[in-house]
Amino acid sequence: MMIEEQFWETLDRAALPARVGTLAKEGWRLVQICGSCHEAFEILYSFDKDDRFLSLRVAFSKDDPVLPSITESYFGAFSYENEMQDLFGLKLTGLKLNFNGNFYRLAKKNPFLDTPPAVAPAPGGVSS
Amino acid sequence: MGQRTIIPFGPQHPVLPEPIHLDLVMEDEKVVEAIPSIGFIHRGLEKMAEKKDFQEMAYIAERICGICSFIHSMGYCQAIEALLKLEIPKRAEYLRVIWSEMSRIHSHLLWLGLTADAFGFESLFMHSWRVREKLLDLIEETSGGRVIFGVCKVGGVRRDVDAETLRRALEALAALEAEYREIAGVFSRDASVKRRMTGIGVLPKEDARALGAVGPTLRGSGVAWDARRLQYAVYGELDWAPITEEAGDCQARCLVRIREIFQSFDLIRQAAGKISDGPVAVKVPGNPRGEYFARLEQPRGEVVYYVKGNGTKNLQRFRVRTPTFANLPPLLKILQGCELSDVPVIVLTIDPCISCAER
Amino acid sequence: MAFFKKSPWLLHYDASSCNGCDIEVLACLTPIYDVERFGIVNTGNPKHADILLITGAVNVQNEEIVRNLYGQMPDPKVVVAAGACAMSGGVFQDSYNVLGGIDKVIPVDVYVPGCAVRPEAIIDGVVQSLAILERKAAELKRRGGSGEPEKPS
Amino acid sequence: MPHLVIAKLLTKSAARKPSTRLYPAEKRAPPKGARGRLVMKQIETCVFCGVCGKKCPTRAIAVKRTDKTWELDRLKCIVCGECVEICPKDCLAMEGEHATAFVAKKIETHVQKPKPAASDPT
Repeated sequence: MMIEEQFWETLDRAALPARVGTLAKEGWRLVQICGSCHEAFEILYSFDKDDRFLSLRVAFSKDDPVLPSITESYFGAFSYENEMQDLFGLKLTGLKLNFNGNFYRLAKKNPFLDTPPAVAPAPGGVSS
Repeated sequence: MGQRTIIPFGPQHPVLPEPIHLDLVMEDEKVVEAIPSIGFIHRGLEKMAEKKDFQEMAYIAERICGICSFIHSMGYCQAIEALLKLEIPKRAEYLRVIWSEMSRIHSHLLWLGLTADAFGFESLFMHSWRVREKLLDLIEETSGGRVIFGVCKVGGVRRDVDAETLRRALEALAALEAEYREIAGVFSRDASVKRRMTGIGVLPKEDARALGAVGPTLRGSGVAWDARRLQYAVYGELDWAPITEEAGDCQARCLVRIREIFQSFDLIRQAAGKISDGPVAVKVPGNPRGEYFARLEQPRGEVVYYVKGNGTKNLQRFRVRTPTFANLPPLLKILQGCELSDVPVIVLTIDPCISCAER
Repeated sequence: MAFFKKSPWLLHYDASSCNGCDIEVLACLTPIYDVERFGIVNTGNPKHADILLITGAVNVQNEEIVRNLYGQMPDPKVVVAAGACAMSGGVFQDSYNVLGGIDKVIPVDVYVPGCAVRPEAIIDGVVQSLAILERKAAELKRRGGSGEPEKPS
Repeated sequence: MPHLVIAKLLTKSAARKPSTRLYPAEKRAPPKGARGRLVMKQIETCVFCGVCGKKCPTRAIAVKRTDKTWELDRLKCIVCGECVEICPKDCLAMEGEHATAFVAKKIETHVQKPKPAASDPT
């Protein structure tokens, strides 16, 4: 069994677009963007270049669900970012192709926002 | 400048086996822009990992998609095994490789058939699926299921394949390969097939890389990236190299798949030759803790599983980035500037798997 | 096997299925199973169809489309739910986005079990639905119906 | 001639007998070990431990110890075979033959007959 070596970097969301811009110039390929939300938002951006796998970790509070988009550097990120917008109720700024929360039409608004075992949705929720 | 019209395409459409909706912005016969709207198959199964036992999740992971089912469960299990630092038996690794190559052949044959149907070559469609059925019989004989294999579990595989069955399967595969060779010849040499695919839907190398294309869509544009190069399971012990084509058009993507089927036949033979006796599963110790990205090569391209566990039997986060999700932006790029009548063929050449994409 | 009075036409729709059942439905049309020998034709147009074959667990986005397709089909019509998801939601029954079963949306006449359903099981299901179709046709004739879609009340 | 590439394939298949399986008329024996349908093989030996129900990913099995009943909701069963593997008394079996379609929803119930108490000499 091969366990791939994976590299991590933690950075602030304000520094994200610049860092991603550098990666794009260096020729890294965007592999995936993964959002998760437990105590706080944690967004992972993964890139790949010459078999090197690098993930950027961006964490921020639930009270301030705003994130800069990286579609300036990687247009292909629009699908991930629209998905996060729908599932987590995040607000992406500078998103190039914005579905405004209509990428998925869901039975429940922002289903990934509430963490188990807390079943009841937060009062007020996140407005669209 | 002509007048612009928007033509809705899908979700229920004769050429689409699955529901996806595209708004095609047209200028006469030319597509100016394509805007997808998805969500018809969104089942929210990533969220289910928080409620289900991590071993039970293997069944759900397998049902992300019924076409690439085996590799989905294999990828999920590999991710969990990496968290548990679990060394699984060699025989199980080889069986996993054999099954995943079988599922690659079955998926590519399915794709060849659907593509032939999309450009109106009915008899070629039927022949591709006729050959595919023989492979499904083999899959059923070795794994017990036709499309949902249900054999992969955390810690190994659920059933062994005895030597006699394996020998018979190899014989049948050899016969199958001979039959497939004839069909492959039609796809690569027939004039009417060429006319529908050559020079259509070109994706240049730079665009493929920049837009994050994966799988045959990426390799058809000349980039030699195949996640099997990471040498997961026993791919490191087998002799193979990623297949690429330079042209970047529909024909190139088709040729990549055609050659990959031959490669898969070869990989199965190699794996069956090297397989050793032994157990096929180990006991699972404890619960997963930590986080890991497992990357595998699906028939449609690289797939990424992210798992995060906190030491309980439920995962904290399970995320799948499926190949079709990554291939959507390149598809929109290819569709720009094509003719309306080419849209079905172009959409099919990225081998869209909507249930994968939306999970 | 009895002869059918009509050649039933079939409309297949994937309502949030995993594809496993869908490719088996397609497999029914190809040489090995070949349902066309029963006169069954897979059509893309709901107004031509007698049998609606649905796979998948139906989510909110698909609900309206399933209703639409069903509503557009002329009477008599039969609905076949193929696969564990279409019958009950299957493995996805606990998910937030799944309604869990076609019968939550439209009335289902025949259930075909399996995950994924085997083509043989689909043929069984379609054959059973034909008997129901003939019964419904007779019923309609007795009532003097015209085969027009029922107006939603 | 690139136009006649398929000709060879077509002549061959015209000469061959049709590859269609005439399903309802001729039934193919499913391969050994195929997962077709779950059956309760022997309710007599069941101890109603309920492990099958707990392991079932779709909760298709309900075991009632007090009534000595074992119920299967075939609507939910995904024929994974987990219950067959786990059963300590080997009561369950996976048959190769697929489950046939049905018209009315029902739950398959198996009830264990009460054992004759006095007739057992051991």
